[in-house]
Amino acid sequence: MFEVLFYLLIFPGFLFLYLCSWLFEFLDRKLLARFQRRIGPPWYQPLADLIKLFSKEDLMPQGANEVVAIALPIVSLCAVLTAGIYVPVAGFSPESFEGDLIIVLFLLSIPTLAYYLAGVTSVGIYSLLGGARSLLQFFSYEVPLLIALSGPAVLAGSWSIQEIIARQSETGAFLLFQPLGFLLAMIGLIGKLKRDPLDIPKAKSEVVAGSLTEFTGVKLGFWHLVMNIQAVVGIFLIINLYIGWTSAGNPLLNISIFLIQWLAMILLLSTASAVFARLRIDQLAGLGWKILVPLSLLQLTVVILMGV
Amino acid sequence: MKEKITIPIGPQHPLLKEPISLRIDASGEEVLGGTLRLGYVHRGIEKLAESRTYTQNIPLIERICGICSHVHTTTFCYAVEALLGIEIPPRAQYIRALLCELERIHSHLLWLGVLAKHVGLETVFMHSWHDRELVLDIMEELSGGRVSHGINQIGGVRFDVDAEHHPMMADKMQKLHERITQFMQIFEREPSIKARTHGVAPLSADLIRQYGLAGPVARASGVDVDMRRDDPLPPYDRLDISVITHPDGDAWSRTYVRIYEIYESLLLCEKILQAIPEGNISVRARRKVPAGEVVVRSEAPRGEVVYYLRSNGTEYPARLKIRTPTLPALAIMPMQLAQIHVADIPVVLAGVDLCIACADR
Amino acid sequence: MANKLMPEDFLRCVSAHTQQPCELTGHIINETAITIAADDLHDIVAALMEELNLTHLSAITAQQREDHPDEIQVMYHFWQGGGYTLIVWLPAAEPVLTSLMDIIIGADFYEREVAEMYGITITNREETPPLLLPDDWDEGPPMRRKEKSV
Amino acid sequence: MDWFRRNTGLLPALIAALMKKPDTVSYPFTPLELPQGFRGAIIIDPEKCTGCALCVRDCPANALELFRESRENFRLIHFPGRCAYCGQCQDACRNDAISNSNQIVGATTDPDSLTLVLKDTQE
Repeated sequence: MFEVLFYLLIFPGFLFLYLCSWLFEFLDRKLLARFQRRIGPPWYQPLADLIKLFSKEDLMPQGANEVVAIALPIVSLCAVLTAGIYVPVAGFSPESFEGDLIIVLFLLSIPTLAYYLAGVTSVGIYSLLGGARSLLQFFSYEVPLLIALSGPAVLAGSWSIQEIIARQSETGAFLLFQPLGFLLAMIGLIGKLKRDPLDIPKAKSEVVAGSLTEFTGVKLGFWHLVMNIQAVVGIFLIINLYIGWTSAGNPLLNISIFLIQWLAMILLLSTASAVFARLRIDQLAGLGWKILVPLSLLQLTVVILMGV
Repeated sequence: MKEKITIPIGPQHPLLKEPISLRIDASGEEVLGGTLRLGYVHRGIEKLAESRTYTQNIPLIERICGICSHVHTTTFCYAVEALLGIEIPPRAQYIRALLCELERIHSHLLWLGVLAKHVGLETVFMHSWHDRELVLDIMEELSGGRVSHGINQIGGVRFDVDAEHHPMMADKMQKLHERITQFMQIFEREPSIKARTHGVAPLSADLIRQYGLAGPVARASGVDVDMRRDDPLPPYDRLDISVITHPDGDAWSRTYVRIYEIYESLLLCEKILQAIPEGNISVRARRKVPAGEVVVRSEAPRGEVVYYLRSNGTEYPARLKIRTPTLPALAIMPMQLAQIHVADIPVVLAGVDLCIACADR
Repeated sequence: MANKLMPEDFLRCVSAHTQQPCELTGHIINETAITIAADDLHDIVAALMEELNLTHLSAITAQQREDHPDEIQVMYHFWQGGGYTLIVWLPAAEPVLTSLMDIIIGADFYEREVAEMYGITITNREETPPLLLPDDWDEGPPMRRKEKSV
Repeated sequence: MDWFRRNTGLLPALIAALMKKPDTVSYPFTPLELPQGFRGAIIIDPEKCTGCALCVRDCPANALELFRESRENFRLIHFPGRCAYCGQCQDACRNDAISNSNQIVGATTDPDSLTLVLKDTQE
């Protein structure tokens, strides 16, 4: 019982994931600031933002559905945290069974649907537009993402992430076999996290803050937590599926190697967010269906031929 | 989701630096049209000007607009000097023209950042506003003020361009020249920017003529009009200006015209600095202006600004009418809103380069 | 586009479309100005546009001069290489102007501003909300008030 | 290297930005260097001021007022709250009594600092 609690609350659970999301948000904002010749926030900024949001007055727009508005952030936070449990960190994950990759993928897309629901049930044109856009975007990036992420599973011949890791330690990182899959997975991750080139649902200059326009106080704090932890878990997932894990003796070395891989991924994401301009929703849909999906299908067929 | 909705881009919106109220009616992502309401920043400058003396009016007129303040005071001073019948020393004319061009560079760089921010490129916004500091430093060294310089007075200018300003200006302008070439490369090659600006909200040349538009938006549709060349104030008739136009008049050509105008203004600044004559920088002007009427036009960063001034022999202007370039640009905006997506609204607004403080006066 | 229009053909074209005698009054510096009657304003502007291609309406200025307290002067400033102005005098009691929007769409904002600032009613155009004044403004046209602000 | 610089859009600019020091300064903690002609708080040289009120006449924001009891008794009051720091008073003054220092005028909470007696012959 005590061990379960430890897994749930401390190590791959809430506290560890929150600290990772804290570090992720700080590094992301600091890196973006340094790209833009700015000083950037101090290290404690993410915690300060959270405390500020939690102490802010929690407004509820008239006519909005209170129950749904409160339930959505909590549900998506639970979904993301449970996904965090199954994604191995430095090769270790408390629970692993055949098919946990599918569970993780499903849990990771719950926040996007919750974001759509938040937009639709909340009052106001901007939330409506933001919600509609997030659904449109969901279809154009989710299909290539799922196909790209199922590549490693096919190569390893199993749907359990631990198996995939084990397989990679024998045959070398799957990144070398399917670089295109890795690229598609990254684009899909940027779309899922609504990060900069694809932040169409929450484009500041078009729909103010998308679905979260009417959210304040604790609810908004939860939403920020969800977004950050979703980013952390998404990056862990891609690291495990494409770079795999070979244990290197003492745990300290393990943790530092994993940390370096993680930092490299954050650098990649921040550069992508600083380099590209935001697409229009119809351009993204065109890009998604005309280019990303055929590419991922091609990648899948290559992987299947390679695997057999 | 195809029923008609109205998107309020109200007085407070991340898109707007200054308050206007724009109601966009759209169905889904297609924009059908927009209605516009102004007047949130209307201070009644024309009425205020009638109860202040000519010298007191200069700081007032400088605060019509934060970005093109120098063009307003220059036009006003030329109008009063025409009524007084005095000619300001050539050195003062060149200094006024120098600051007009520096202000055009500053205004276009500011606009470049705003366009990049609206298209989603925060980094280019930060970089272009970082490079804009170079121009602001030059203006601050010359006049003590980054934006409202207070360098103009009736009869000339108050501060001189000393010998040690020249090297500082030359080196800062050289740095600016490299940065602009960098921006131009980014804007020409970056596929995501081209996707967002090419073919968006085109404006035909005869539509521009019907609305009486002059300035970068008109030049971007092929209308070859530039007040500095066609109806020049003193120093511009002695400088040759090449007017940049672009044929197809969409959001990309407006970007193209404005970026190349920064090059042109940099070149003009160098020409002015070489050709600046020696001599004093201001002439004594009487306080009471003899009765008369005058209309003066000049080229503000956004187009043609028209000043009508009537004096009745006292120290106070009898009537001052200011027509700023953003008014016709705002009139033409609903035409651009008819065939675009909701996501293109920021690009159209940035293309028009709104200066609401000018439009409302 | 900006070939300079000769003042003579400006005068010839204007006087061809009006009965009263009109002559170039040089009282505005940098402008060639002609005073015309209010009711043949519309067809003079239409004539100017076809024959001389004078389409660029820069501004519409209205004012109430101290020496003509019971009249409002409205000036239409055109531009083609140089400035050309048509001056119209209206009775201050109930000033009425015909709109030029059907031939120059650009006149819309200028007419609305002049209408609300000086209380001029402009005919043959659809009713529009005030351009710069708030909707509930009921203290009369602001530019016609006489008191001086501090 | 040249191909890289031309064809990768913003990347070279980003790398260059990473190399350089950030250019924003945290204002209240690190002092701002101001240009030589900066127009800051109004200061006066009491001996030179003759109470001719030329500056009061030219001030666009009525930030200067002169109360004259008799030929040689007068008080010149300055209202920093209304002042636009445009430097017109400095130009109007014939014997350079009033001028702009280059000291930034900070915000204030006590209302008394909003009326500044520049010169009072009785004191």
